[in-house]
Amino acid sequence: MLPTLSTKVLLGLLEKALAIRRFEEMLVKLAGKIDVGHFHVYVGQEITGVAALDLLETGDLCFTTHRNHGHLLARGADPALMLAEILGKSTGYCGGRGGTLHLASAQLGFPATSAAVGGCTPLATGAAFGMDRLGSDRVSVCLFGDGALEEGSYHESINIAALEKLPLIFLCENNSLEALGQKAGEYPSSTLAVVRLTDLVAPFGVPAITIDGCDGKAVRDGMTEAIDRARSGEGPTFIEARTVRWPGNRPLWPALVTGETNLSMAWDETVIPEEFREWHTTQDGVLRFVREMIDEGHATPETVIALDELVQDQMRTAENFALESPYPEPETALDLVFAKSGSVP
Amino acid sequence: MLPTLSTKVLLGLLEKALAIRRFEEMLVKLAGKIDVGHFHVYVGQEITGVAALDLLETGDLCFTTHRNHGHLLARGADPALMLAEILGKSTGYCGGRGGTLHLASAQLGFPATSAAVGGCTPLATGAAFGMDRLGSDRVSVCLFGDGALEEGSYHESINIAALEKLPLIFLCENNSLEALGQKAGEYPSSTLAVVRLTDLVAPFGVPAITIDGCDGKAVRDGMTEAIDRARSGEGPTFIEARTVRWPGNRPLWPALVTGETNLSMAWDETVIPEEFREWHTTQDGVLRFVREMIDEGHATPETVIALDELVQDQMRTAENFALESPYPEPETALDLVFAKSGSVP
Amino acid sequence: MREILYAEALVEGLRELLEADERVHLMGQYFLGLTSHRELMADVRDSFPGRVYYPPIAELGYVGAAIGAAIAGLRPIVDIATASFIFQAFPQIVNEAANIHYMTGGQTKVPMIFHFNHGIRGGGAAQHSHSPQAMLWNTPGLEIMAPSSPYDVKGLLKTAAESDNPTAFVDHTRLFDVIGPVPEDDYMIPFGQADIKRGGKDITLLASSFMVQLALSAAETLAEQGIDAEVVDPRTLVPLDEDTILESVAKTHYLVIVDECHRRCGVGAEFAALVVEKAFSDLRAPIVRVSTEDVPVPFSQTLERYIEPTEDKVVQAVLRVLS
Amino acid sequence: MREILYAEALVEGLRELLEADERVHLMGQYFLGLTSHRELMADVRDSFPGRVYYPPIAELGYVGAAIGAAIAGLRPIVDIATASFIFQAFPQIVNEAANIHYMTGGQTKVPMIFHFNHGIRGGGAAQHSHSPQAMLWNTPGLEIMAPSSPYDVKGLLKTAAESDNPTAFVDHTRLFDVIGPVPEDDYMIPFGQADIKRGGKDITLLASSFMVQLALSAAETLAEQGIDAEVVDPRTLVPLDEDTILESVAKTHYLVIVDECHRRCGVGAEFAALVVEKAFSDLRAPIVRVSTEDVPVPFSQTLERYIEPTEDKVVQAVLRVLS
Ligand SMILES: Cc1ncc(C[n+]2csc(CCOP(=O)(O)OP(=O)(O)O)c2C)c(N)n1
Ligand SMILES: Cc1ncc(C[n+]2csc(CCOP(=O)(O)OP(=O)(O)O)c2C)c(N)n1
Ligand SMILES: [Mg+2]
Ligand SMILES: [Mg+2]
Repeated sequence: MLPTLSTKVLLGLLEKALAIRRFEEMLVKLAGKIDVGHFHVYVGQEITGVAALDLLETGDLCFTTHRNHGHLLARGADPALMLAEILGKSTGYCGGRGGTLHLASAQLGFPATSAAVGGCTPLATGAAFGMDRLGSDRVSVCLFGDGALEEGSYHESINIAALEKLPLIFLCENNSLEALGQKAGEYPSSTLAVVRLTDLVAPFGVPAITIDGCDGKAVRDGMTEAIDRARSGEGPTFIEARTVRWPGNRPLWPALVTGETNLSMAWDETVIPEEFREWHTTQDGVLRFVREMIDEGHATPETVIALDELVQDQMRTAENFALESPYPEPETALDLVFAKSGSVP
Repeated sequence: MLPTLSTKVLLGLLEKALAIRRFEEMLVKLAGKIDVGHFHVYVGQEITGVAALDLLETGDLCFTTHRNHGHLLARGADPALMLAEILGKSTGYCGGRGGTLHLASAQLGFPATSAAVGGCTPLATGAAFGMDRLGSDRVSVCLFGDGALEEGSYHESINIAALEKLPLIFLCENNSLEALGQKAGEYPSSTLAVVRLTDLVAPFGVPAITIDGCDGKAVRDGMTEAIDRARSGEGPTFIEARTVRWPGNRPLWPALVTGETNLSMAWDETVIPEEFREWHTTQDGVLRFVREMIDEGHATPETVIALDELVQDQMRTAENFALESPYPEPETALDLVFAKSGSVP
Repeated sequence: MREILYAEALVEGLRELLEADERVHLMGQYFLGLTSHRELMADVRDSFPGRVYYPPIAELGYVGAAIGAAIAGLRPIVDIATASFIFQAFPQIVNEAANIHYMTGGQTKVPMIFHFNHGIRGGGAAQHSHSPQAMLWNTPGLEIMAPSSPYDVKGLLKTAAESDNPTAFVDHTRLFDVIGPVPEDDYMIPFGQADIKRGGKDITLLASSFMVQLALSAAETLAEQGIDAEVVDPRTLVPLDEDTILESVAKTHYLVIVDECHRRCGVGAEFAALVVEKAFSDLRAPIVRVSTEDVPVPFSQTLERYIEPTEDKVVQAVLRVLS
Repeated sequence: MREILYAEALVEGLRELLEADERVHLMGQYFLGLTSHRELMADVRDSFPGRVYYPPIAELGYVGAAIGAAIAGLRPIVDIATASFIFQAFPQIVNEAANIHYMTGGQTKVPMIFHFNHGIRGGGAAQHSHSPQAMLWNTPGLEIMAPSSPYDVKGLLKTAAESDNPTAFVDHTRLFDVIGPVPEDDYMIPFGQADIKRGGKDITLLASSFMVQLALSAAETLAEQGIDAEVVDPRTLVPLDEDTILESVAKTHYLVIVDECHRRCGVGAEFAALVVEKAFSDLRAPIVRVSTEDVPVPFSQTLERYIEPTEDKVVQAVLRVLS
């Protein structure tokens, strides 16, 4: 369902969801032309990121993973600076030092992005610890995949968060629903022995819910409650947002196996290609959002197409900007190991 | 309650429990006279170790911790070789290389003892993995304190054990029941946000029980079931054995605050000193075992005293042996870094 | 002799070990990383059902489990994939595996191999480009092999598998495409025997793992300039063949070290310290290290290139030392 | 000037930091280990309610949390107690804290200190006796202080607390009883300034942390034999004051390094490599390292003594170098 919001706000969310989709498509296409290296895309999870992070305020901090593109865009990142970073250009968010694995924008509330699975959990917990001790009412959001639950760092982090009632939201994006175990009604990810991820959380006394990550309203409601709880000092919340992995993410290197998204699939089922019919009809959050917008009178196919063109334009601009940007000067590689401060001459 | 066993077998168990108690008392006394360094004693937990490990067979492996003395003695370790090791003598089980923290006897089924909290969990899990893959019907026992549940290694290990249905028993000795946590300024204590330790285990689908660690029958029954399950390929079991920390273990360095155990406290309440009345009456497993043996006609105060004297004699012999044993030759410090094998000339 | 790829030699070694001994099991499967050769591993998996374990994303747990399994009699070869993930397993590798034989007074053996792909692979950025071999060398109780050729990888792997000690298999994805002679017949390379990869008389280039390839191309370039460089590859760091290194320096009198670790306390530091301690009087000039600059590894290719050892940097270092 | 114990100077420093800045918080409390001085920390805890956090036994989690807290604006001083437990936190220290400023292109700072007691404390055996500073020095992005006196510990701590970088505070329980002058007034010691702990002209002894004390007593013994040793204490490894070290060697022409790390790739290896690279022509003899032997640390006192650096070993090394 759609979140209960004005048309204008909903269109804003849709624009961000489209921006993510088109950004990732642009990137996958680009990777077919030039060597972009290994990267991970957020296709299929857009509604989770957009609906959840829209609720954050300035100063709230997010700690994300290797699959971070959508998260930054959801908080308003400039696709040009993002792509520039992914291409290792000096104009990128991190001056080309981080790349796709470590996209960070302190200003947007992404102070440090870890590509070590389970790396972000202690960091996010610590940020919440800091906010708590500093008496701030900001919250910390830990964004991670189901795989991170297999790392011991999760276990240690949730214990600390629970004991200290930290202002923290664990937003676990479980994109492994098509995994073998899950299909057999057993394990939700390939290598975790628990039947429901939230069962792992319950013992710590941390409220935990499972939601459909493509359901804008469910995501927004769950996140609203979690943020309220965090801001009012009641401690952490765990949200499992379930999505089904985009077929283009199943190979080791992302591939546009479903082609570039044809938005008319949202209102015209006949254009959906047979091969990925199920995914597009039930699991493609962006199409579903569009469909719901149209059904509830917030948009028409025409307004959606117009919005999409705007977004695609933006992506073309971003691509040109990034491609034309220079690489950093080699010698600057030696800079920025340390923040300049009292102790370093 | 007492396990349902013949008098002879029960007397065997009692002898081992007494051996542990007297060994630790001897050690604490010795530490008052010579510098023994830091060590951890098993007083108060004897019945858990003795009743649980008695069920193991040759080839079953145990992985224990800094609090290992009782475990080795429960599987028949020679107190003389134990004390020699604790004193760093060449005659000790590890030739003086391990000391109290790393008492190991491969022959007795203690191949490697880790003093890193949470160190033994992956090792024990791996031993079970090895047994499973080698098609052996041996089991692996992971002996650890409640504190080890705070380490991520526990989380990673139980997941592996559950997924692979390994022949493994997690025997968690929770001796922190009275602890107010480190907030009270005490050293080791449980800092875990879960109310019942077994709640942590349930999500993995691993059977988990909580038992009174001073109840010989409960320990034996729980362990019997766990071993059966392991040997028949049904996977791991988690047992929480609860004991109340011996008052002598509350200071940082163990101290004989309750004096040397006067076994007549088992049959004559009046000799129990007021200060530690509660602990001795309800939480001292050894006294309770003696009381039950007498109540059920397996022993008389006289036979118990006689047994105890035998044990105390053994400890005196052990002490003499250990004190008189030589320190290792200094130059031998360079040996045994590597097992001699093909690759090392 | 037939010539095959490094990746093929590695996989052939694994296969033969799996065939020869039922106790050999693989734990983890990214031996060939994300490279195009990874299909070779898929074949191994299919050929040995039940002998290749797919662990959770839990390096501490499953590497620790490999150690425990080795104690129980298995001969696990555990793969950590990218070397940077080894830090998760450090408590088990550094504080358990390395210590167990010693601290049990020799009672217990830990016959296992842990494999990882170290170093700069191109665009790995700060969190996927570590060279942890110096840290492991600072941890007594581990054997360390660091092959640089198809012949060496297979021969050293065979020896490692016979060892009763925990052995680090320091590997590098940039070696996978190196081609070279590998006998069809079974063979082993003893640990602790350095290999002179190229004889020379003017200067010694001391390098291990992928850096040997770099040193070899630098030597070719130098040859064109009339400088005859000897390339010494210790092949194993533990045990280390000090003699071959010292003899080479005694002959050439000059030493440049090529090492992909960060400079401070890297493998190159130990090489330099060793030589200045044991062959001081043979030296006629400072020992220069070509190492990765002491900065986290940056993502961007221009930056990465600037901080990593390159053939050109080796050539320049040699010219500086000889001038 | 008043003379106080090292343990007192350390705790005084912590207290003053807590008093001066509300953002300073302690996470963990075993700064003084299990020594008799630990009561001093209990007092700190009582004086600053809510500012001293007692973490679970979860070094990865709580050290990582300190890093996150620093990012959010706290100035945590986190205690890992025995250095061997730092391996649990390596993924967060080595792969997060050290990299964050660099890989964000300078956007984010990690102003935190992590403290641990390293080395051989007597009977710690293999799993409680590590000296991980070489591994940390091989990790660019960390500042490293390794004080050796009451004056230094307080002055360096003050500077570390002002730093916006993650700083390793390499500490040693065997220093706690060292007594020395400490001003009543506030003072700071800049990082990157070595201290000549004893002037001398015949040979340089280069040492850090507790090894400085060892070097100083060896120097006294040597003085009786007419050998005038200079003891150079870099005080911080990152940044390193290379100049003072090189100047001392330029003056004395001889160098013995005293280092508690295991020899291979230890801190001593870097010192040796540095000097042979930058001051080769000043050297008149091999550089000798007195380090912990490359074996896991044994429990028994006779064995422990045999493998650790001792005053006598330093004296012997000097005599060997000068002969
Ligand atoms: C510590 C560590 N181990 C292994 C990896 C390799 N790795 C990268 S992504 C990934 C899978 C992560 O799964 P999940 O957390 O569910 O995220 P998803 O990619 O599904 O969004 C793995 C194992 C890593 N980056 N870090
Ligand atoms: C990794 C690690 N962190 C910290 C310690 C210090 N330490 C030794 S014993 C102990 C408490 C352990 O509690 P528990 O596991 O319940 O065992 P108990 O002593 O209560 O039997 C701690 C924190 C350690 N040995 N290893
Ligand atoms: Mg996933
Ligand atoms: Mg306990």
